[in-house]
Amino acid sequence: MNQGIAALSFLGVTFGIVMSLLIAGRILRVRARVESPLKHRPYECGEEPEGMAWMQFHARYYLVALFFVLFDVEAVFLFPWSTVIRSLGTSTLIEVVAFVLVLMIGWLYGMRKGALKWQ
Amino acid sequence: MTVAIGFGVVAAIALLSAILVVRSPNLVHAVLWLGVTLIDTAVLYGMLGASFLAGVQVLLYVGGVVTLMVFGVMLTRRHDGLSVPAASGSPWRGALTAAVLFGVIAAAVMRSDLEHAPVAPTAGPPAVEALAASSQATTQAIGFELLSTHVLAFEVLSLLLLAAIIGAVVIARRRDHGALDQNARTEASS
Amino acid sequence: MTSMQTPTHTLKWPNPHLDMAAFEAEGELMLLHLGPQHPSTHGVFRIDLYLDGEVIVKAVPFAGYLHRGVEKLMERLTYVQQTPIVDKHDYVAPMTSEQALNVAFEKLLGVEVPRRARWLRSLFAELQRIASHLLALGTLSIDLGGALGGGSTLFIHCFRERELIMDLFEEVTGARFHYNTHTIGGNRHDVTPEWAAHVRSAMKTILARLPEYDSMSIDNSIFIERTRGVGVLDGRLALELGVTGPNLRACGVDHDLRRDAPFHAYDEVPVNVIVEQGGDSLARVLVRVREVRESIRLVEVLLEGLPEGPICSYRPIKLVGQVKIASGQAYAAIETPRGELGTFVIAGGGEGNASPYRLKFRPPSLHSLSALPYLLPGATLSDAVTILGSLDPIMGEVDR
Amino acid sequence: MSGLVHGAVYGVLILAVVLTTSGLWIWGERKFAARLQTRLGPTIVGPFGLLQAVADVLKLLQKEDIIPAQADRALFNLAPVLAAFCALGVAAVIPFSPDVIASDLDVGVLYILGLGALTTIAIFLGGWASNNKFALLGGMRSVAQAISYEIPLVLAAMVPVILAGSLSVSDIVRWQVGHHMFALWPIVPGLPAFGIFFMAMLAESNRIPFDIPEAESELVGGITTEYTGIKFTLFYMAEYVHTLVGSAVAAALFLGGWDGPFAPGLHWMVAKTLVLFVSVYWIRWSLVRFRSDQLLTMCWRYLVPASVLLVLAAALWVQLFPEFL
Repeated sequence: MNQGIAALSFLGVTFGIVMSLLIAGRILRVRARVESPLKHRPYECGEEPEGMAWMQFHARYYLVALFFVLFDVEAVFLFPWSTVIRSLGTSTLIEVVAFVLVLMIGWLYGMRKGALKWQ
Repeated sequence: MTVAIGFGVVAAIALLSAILVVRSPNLVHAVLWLGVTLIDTAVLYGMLGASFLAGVQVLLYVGGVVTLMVFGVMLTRRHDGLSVPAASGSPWRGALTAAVLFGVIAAAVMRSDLEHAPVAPTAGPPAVEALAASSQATTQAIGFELLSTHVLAFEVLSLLLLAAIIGAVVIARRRDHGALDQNARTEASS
Repeated sequence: MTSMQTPTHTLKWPNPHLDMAAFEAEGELMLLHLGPQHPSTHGVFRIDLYLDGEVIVKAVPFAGYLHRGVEKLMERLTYVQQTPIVDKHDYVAPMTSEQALNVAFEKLLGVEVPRRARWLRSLFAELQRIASHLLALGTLSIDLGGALGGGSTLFIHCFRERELIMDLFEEVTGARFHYNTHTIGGNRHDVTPEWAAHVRSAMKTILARLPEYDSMSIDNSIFIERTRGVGVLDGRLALELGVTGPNLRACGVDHDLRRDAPFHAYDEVPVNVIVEQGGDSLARVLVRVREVRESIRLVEVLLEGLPEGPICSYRPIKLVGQVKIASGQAYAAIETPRGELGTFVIAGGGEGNASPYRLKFRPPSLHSLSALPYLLPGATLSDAVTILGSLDPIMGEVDR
Repeated sequence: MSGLVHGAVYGVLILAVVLTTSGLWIWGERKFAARLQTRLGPTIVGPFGLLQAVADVLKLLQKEDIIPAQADRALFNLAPVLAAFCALGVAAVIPFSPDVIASDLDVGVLYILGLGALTTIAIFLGGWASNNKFALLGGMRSVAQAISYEIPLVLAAMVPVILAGSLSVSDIVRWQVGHHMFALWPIVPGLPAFGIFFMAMLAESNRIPFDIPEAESELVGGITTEYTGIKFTLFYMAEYVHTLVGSAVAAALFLGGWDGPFAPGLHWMVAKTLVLFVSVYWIRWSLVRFRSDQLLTMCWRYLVPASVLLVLAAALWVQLFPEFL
């Protein structure tokens, strides 16, 4: 609990430092003498951008995110186990291997179907 | 006293950000407010001494689920500035759902014996009991419980994840089907 | 833009005239302007990319941002005044631009170039080739690795060696870039034995350092991964588009003007033509890297056999309007580091026939760039930069 | 209450050191890169160009603040702050010596990984909020990269956790102090796990050959295309701090942290961190970058299964040969 408070207060200090940098930038920055709408146009190599950048994107990215979440769940379930391996028997190891293997079947399936191929 | 004030602040932030999730006119903003709510929940877990859950909350929900939702938003909608039309359905229906959900959770909380809930495993090898006294009691307790009492659920979970992977791949492949590969593209145009 | 009739047998290549309105994309199509102000367009050049996610569906190149109307200008300038102008075309290999122009004028006038001048021209051309290919490797690696990374390390090392060659040219002509050393009938500056010694030591240095560059480029697994199979150009398509030089030799077409239509001293000094089969970006890099070694060999051979004698057979320059040609036309092409640089000249223009009636260049870079609409579809944005860099275009000669 | 004071005091101390180091490294890297490229590097500002870092930062602070017309202003401003905050915040649980540690969290490893996951969101915001196509492409790419490499990162970090049997970073270091081969022993899970962790760390902190979000030769400035002045500085700083803190985490988890003979623990920890840190930049100035799809393929095809196997190998070793640890 105490350590948690220490971490939070550390994060508070971090936030303070970042904000003070931001404020320093606000104070020191040079203001524009001439305002121009061109200055605020999104950069696209000097050409007029066509359409907004906010647009529908590829399904692949979603798939990557999904794979990430699933493997992250796996890792999260392994973390509590990883701290108590010493006091658990070999039978538990087999259970975990089974758990991981089932997931790796999914991985193999995904690879075989080229789910994470880009082109 | 300090704990009470701390809890008050955290709970207020949680409530506020949760409201903003629902009320935000911009979908990406809504997802990010959800992220704030989830981080706040992590702080709550930390205050309750469940530091492992707090870590998992940030790692999995904020890092993973929010990213997934953001990608989902980018993917599914054709949008101009991602503005969302006014909330669909009647607000009363939503309120009713929320009330029922609250009732269920409250009932569950009331029924469980939190005062005497085991933090460390009650039975197990002596080594585990010794570990339970250490600072990592909750993490190790979870680890031990997961692989002894709830081992079936643990294994079934892997099947669930497998199903999710396969489902995702199948859906993504169906989308791919519509797209033309390079050669087909050329032939179609000539 | 004039609509080009797509030959029927180009079916296996992506269609550069894809109708975007009818195309069904996986995501939403994004029209991205790559250039003119972009770090990797090698000057000012623009490609409009239609992106489906990250994959390019269609690419439309736009040249002309550097257009200076030189060909029109040439109709006003006298023959003597034109050599320093063309130095600015291929600003990475100005020597060869000068040569292409003057060879055409000599052909028009029927002037015989003395043997020593021809050998000197070959020598300059080979030195220029080394410098140009080193720069091509450097800029490609900066495209791959970024200005803040390993790419720039190789880039600056390549520049260091190019600097040696610039010093050699400076010693002869007094200029580092715009030499104006070639003239009708020969050269203006002669070389000395000390200079030859400097060349030999510079070649030795470069040869010793080449393995270092190999280890950072063609022997580096990341570099290979980034270039192998990227932007594969078919030999037949390349011929159809008029692609020449290393880009053509990289697709397995054995073509080099130095051997096939010898000019300068190449009829006396045989050239080993480097050919690669891949047609991809890696093959283009490999051709250039191997050509650097071949050019170093040629430089040594040329230095060894450099004949004595006069270096110019025509009247030395006294007046800008001294060369007057009433009629006739000539086309001369030489093999520059980028391919076939041709000059087509029709005499009889200007006041008193001192200027050409019409002058037309055939810049190799323009033809290389014409392959872009075929190479880019199917590649990703990162590949676009690799492909463009591996074609080694110089906008100065594309736009003129 | 003591936790509050402790965290704040060490926060100020550690962050001051981290920021000064990354600031000085602006000069250091320029000199270092210049030497690799047979140049001199900065020589004008101050002796040996030492004040170059100050000049650079002052220049960046003075820049005009430009926000693109159609940008999402709130998120545009939030992104650099979040990125810098996450990068710096990780330093809380790093034990620089047995005493110099801001917060000895019992789930320190999870804390590190969690903040790393938050960085992903900062990068996405930077790319998305600019409403610039280059920034968006850079953001999407780098989120895909960051989340992919998070899996090998998490699994590789699990190897020392399994060996030491604890999620606390200082516990892991303390365990390594007892085993002078560090977490590199046993070699089978140890050494490759360190390699994968280091690689994934490079990817998470966007360093060449994994610098997809910037990729300035393709994406102009990537996510930072539209950023100027202090906001750009924060992104820039976040990358350096991320690399520095990541090196410290790798040193603590795998290289024994403060463990070492002859010198005080703090010196060892700093030395190990700096060796890793400088080698990151050595790699950066020697290699060209991968393409984003190659990065993802490499991660999912090789690194993910390899790290899963390493975790199982570590568990097997702990179960079968607990006496050979």
